[in-house]
Amino acid sequence: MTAPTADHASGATALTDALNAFADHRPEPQAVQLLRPDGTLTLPPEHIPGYGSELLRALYRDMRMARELDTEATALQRQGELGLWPPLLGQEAAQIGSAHALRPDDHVFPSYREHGVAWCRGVDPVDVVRLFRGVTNGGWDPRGSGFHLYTLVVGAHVLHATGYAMSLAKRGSDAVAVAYFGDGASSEGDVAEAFTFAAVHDAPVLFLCQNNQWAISEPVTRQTSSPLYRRAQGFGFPGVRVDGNDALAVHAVTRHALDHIRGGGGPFFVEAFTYRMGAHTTSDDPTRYRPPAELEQWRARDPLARLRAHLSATGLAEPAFFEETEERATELAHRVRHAVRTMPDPAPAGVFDHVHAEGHALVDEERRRFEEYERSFTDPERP
Amino acid sequence: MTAPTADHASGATALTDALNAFADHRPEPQAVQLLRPDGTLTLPPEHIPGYGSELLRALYRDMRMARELDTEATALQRQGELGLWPPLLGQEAAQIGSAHALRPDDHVFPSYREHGVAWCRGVDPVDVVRLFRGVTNGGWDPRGSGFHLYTLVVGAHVLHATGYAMSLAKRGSDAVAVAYFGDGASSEGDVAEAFTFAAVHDAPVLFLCQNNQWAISEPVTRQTSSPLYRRAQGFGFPGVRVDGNDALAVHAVTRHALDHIRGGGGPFFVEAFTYRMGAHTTSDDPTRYRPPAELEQWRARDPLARLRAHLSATGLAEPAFFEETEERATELAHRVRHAVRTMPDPAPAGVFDHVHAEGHALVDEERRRFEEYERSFTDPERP
Amino acid sequence: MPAQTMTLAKALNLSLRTALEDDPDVLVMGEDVGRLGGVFRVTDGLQKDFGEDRVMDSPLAESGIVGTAVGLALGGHRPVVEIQFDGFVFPAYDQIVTQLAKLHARSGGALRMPVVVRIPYGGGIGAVEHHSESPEALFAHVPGLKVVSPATPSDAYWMLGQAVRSDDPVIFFEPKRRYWDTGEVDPGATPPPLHRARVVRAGTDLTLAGYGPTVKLCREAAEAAAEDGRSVEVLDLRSLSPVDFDTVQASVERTHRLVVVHEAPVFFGAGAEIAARITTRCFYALEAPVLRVGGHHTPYPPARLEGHYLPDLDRVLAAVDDSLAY
Amino acid sequence: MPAQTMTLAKALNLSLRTALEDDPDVLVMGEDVGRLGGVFRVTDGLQKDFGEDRVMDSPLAESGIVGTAVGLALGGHRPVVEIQFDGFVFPAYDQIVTQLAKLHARSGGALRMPVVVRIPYGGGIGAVEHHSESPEALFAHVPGLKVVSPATPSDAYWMLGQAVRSDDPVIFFEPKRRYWDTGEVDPGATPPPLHRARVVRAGTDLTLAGYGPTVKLCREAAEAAAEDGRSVEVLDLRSLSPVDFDTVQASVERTHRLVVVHEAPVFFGAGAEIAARITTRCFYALEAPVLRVGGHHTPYPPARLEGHYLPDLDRVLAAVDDSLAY
Ligand SMILES: Cc1ncc(C[n+]2csc(CCOP(=O)(O)OP(=O)(O)O)c2C)c(N)n1
Ligand SMILES: Cc1ncc(C[n+]2csc(CCOP(=O)(O)OP(=O)(O)O)c2C)c(N)n1
Ligand SMILES: [Mg+2]
Ligand SMILES: [Mg+2]
Repeated sequence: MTAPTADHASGATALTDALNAFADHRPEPQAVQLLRPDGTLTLPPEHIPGYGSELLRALYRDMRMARELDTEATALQRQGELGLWPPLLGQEAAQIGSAHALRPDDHVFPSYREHGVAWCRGVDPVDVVRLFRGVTNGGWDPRGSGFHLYTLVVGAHVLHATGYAMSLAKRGSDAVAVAYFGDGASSEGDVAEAFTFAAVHDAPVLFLCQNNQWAISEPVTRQTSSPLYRRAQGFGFPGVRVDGNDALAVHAVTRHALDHIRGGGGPFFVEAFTYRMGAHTTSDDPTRYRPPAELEQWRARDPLARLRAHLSATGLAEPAFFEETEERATELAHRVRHAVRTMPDPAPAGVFDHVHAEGHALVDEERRRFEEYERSFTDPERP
Repeated sequence: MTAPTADHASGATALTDALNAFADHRPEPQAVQLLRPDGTLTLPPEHIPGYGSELLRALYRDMRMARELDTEATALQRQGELGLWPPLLGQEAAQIGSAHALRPDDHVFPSYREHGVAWCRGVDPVDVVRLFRGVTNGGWDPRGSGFHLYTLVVGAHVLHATGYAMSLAKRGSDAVAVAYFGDGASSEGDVAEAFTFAAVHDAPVLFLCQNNQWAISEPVTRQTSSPLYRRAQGFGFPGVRVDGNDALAVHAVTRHALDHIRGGGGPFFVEAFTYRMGAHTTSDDPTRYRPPAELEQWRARDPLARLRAHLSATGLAEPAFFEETEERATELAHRVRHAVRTMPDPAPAGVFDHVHAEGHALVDEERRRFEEYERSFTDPERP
Repeated sequence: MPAQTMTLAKALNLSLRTALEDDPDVLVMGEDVGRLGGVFRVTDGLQKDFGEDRVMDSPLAESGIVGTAVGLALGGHRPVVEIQFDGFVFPAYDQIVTQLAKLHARSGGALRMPVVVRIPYGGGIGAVEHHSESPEALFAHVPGLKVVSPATPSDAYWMLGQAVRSDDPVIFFEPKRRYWDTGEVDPGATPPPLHRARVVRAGTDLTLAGYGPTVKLCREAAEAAAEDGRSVEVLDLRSLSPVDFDTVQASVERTHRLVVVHEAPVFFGAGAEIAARITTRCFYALEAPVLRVGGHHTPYPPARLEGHYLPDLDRVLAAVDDSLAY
Repeated sequence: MPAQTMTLAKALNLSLRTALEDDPDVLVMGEDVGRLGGVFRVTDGLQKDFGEDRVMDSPLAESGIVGTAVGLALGGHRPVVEIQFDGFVFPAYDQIVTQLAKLHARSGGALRMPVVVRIPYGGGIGAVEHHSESPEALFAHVPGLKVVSPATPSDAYWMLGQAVRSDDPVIFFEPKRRYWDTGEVDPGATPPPLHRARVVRAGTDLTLAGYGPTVKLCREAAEAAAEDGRSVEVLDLRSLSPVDFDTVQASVERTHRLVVVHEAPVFFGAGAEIAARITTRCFYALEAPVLRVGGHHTPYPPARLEGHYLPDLDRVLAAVDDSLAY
């Protein structure tokens, strides 16, 4: 905070000068990019932290696995095996690139489309799919993976990440809480409140906004008149825009942000500028609202194609690597398909499970009645 | 919105360059000030829009009336005539300066401390006091004065102002909606959502934040790590800080903002940097949390003293002007005191008045029963 | 316009279209209501025909949607707001409860709040979390609001029109599992008052009262009970604030038994108020306690379990049996 | 610590102090809870003794307060959150209803939400709008929450301690008009379970049930009725989710009559659920319908009218008369 201005020794010469001092004339920087769509680098490799075959192959492999999971789950939904699926198609670099920069003890708070991040955090894709089959509202234990449950109320979890970060700080940990959310979510009051709490508590939280240009049918211009990364600056912490289809850049920028946060610098905002290439969910029909040309334009910026081109051109990966990756992807798809097809429905009384940790007389009574009632259908004594 | 960045022809030479392009290194401008605390001008008078005896006397007179009302209402509360009073002491310039820049057809959405603005909008101070006596939850008809009711839920009305502005724009009016709110309110999600709606709709709304440094016992550092005017810039519209104890500067900056908005420029944010010299409300004891030195520092920046010094030094007002103003103030105090002392309580069945515009069977039934019940106490037939 | 058979969703669409045509101050706003026509297509085609100025895609912020609607209403507009799903009304709850519901009273009657908040609600469509809730009791308890829910395309058409024309805020609960049900809508008919309950089917042994999504279930239960020789009267409450207790009372005075069916949790649900009040009104007429069939006191379960959560024919008939056993 | 006489506010303060001492994971957070000690001084002195890291002044954002409390709980902390006044809980309603209440179930029991939301509630203190509301029914209807309200300093002390130690979210309604009432608190005693109702005064003719601010009123009404030769039993429900129906039922089986008293609007209020369920449990025992005394179905009126809104001795006694007249 600036201290109250006292006397203005040398004032402006005109009121407009004084007002102009507040005008925000900063030029719009370009989104940070390391890999061009054609697969060439924007910087010499030695200037790119972590650059090397290990990282690049891992990024490619995990993007490929995420895309395969996405394709398979979309198909399973079409076949009626899942109630719904929100595809991540097009956002692989934003998710895999950022997730690879995290430490195992960092804690991720996803929205509902972060299947790629889930994969990197070691969450079994079958568990993710289980949620969208309608078998559970959760699906995994966040304590194991450091990957919180999906939150379907847009923006709500961004506060949870902030609170979690406050908790980490109180324990003296240098782990970071990471909130993934969308361009649409940025309009929710909860997200703004999270920025405020994070800023005034200097909480170790990374706000990772995947600006995929759409919130269902609404373009990002319905959510903001300012580039989203600037929102953070209005709350007093740094914001950066990265090419969200460039896994290498997302990785590097996320790493930079995490270093900043771990070093006690407080919250950081990364806007991954990307594109939702598919429908909002399998229930959605984007042809009703989206110009086909836009999709084409973004198809040319496909995150996988770009990294693949780079790996091939530089020889950092041989054809065998790609073949093996395809095989692994196919195995994953088979495993998920099989698991879904054989997934049992939960027990009827599951409705009553885990409403409270310590019981609740009414819930207990309702469960008893329900079990009695259920028995009455099988009970031969029933009149 | 910036278009998606395509190829980076001339990239940065290092990642840090690319990241640094996002750093916000702007210097902190000084709050706009026209009148120094000693009453001298920071600019030649001919550079100050509206400068002249008429405006300056009017500003002084209304600040004096507001302070008198405030003093009287505080006294009435101490005497048990009012349930509560939120004093405006210290914020006269922020309120009167801005209110004088408005047109009659502009529409103000106040919080609960804008007694000075109410005064300028022609709301009878007796009506304001009536609210705090507990006679009504409203007190005046906003349609007459263009001054909406007080809103006690912090921040909620900022959305109303934005919606009202959208309504004005739809009707092709060039009037402006003005939301007054505090530094504390800036943390509420509703205020952030109002910024978003205003920005994407280019709504003709002026956000006038009186940063009086405190939200009850919490200093503004508990609400933000960034100067508040910058918040607006993060949502894509201009924000300016003005010395909120300088009525002339507040007036000029507000006028500038209104011109901008009327010209179709969309929303504008003015942070009036001021100080709550009194308690939060008459229920509050600021000595529990506030360093006395801070109060002293701000006392030297008293908004009335400053303008009075200027008026006297420049001869823009004679002693007679000040005498007459004092008389008017005393008259106002008497009138308010008399009105409060003779103010009737509302009729008991007033509880049921105006719950709905078009009736509600249950409310109607409850009213009938209530009236029957009340009658039973006076009814000689009662057993 | 002649009478037509259409879906409930289409009836709502037609009603909005009529309202937009009849009154230039009427606005439609919400997430995805514009080009997409809403996730349930209730606003389909309206933006195309009435423009972006009257049919507005809102930012993703429910408090903002209702809060700006309040401001628009203060400016003389009549906003019809869509909340995308029941579970997403809560961010707007503050604006609804502390502002929308109270501004008329706060202003001593000077200000009016002709705002309709449309909420697709209820379960049974196999949806993910937060997309199947029935929060109506949370609004009916709040003075200053009116709360209604249509069960048929005809009511959907008429009641929405009446809500839009009302100068009071109306929370309009749309039974989403019935969006695709069809029925006749006759725009030339004379509709009953907005808050009047309707006897759907006459009967003598017991009264079954539902609203919104459960009216159809109650009708089916009455038909099944008829096969067992039981004459069940079915009421569609239509309005939850106010409740048309006169109609319910008249029915119970005839049948002496009442079962209320809703999807919301029973505990503190609408059935409680109806039971309490009807028991007082019909204390000597009732031959059994008012029974309630509804959701359990558990969070709405995942889709594969919702069949065990939602009232169904068996559970309603069991309650009918229980009541008749007194 | 020996038994002491203290105000209800002081008992809460002592309870928080004990909780902060006993468990380093306990946190206190909210607007003005730090140096000021809260607008009602319930947290007085706590920040001084436990530091800013454990007793935190939050930004002015209720959703943020509860939302970060959820995150803190996920991190293993046990936040006790203060909402400054009843009427300001609504911005946090979404976080409470869709997150706090559901995370344990959503996670299949893996995650726990040991969060207490303290809400000073109710009227009678001559306050301005939004400072006198009784929104307890809006929380009791929500599965996943527990809702309690103490009526005495002793209960305030014990119940808050139990709530803080509970691994479930507890909405803790503090009867603000009773903050200054005094009573004995014995930290060495053994408290009853958190959700158990209490027979405050035994009686044979009628049961009067209240909670929070109305328990004292019920006691006074019973005393007044006794002068007229009527033996009224008084229950303090203490918990609204769950309600201890067994204790209420046992009482009504003895007295055959029940009147429920609360400040919240009667319509869809706690009295409705109690009436509905007790009527079912005691159908043949009840000699009168369960009657309810509470707020009108109007927004809470300005202070000068609250005497006509709030249940008072006359209205309670009138309901007792009405019940006995059956
Ligand atoms: C509070 C809330 N309001 C509305 C919705 C319905 N909804 C689900 S996703 C969505 C759009 C989200 O857009 P964005 O934040 O950009 O994320 P994306 O879907 O693009 O990943 C909407 C409106 C919701 N889930 N929660
Ligand atoms: C939603 C809400 N939360 C809490 C309060 C209690 N409260 C009333 S005023 C206030 C502080 C407001 O501070 P600020 O916005 O800076 O305005 P100021 O009082 O300084 O004029 C608080 C916390 C409230 N009225 N509304
Ligand atoms: Mg998006
Ligand atoms: Mg302030």
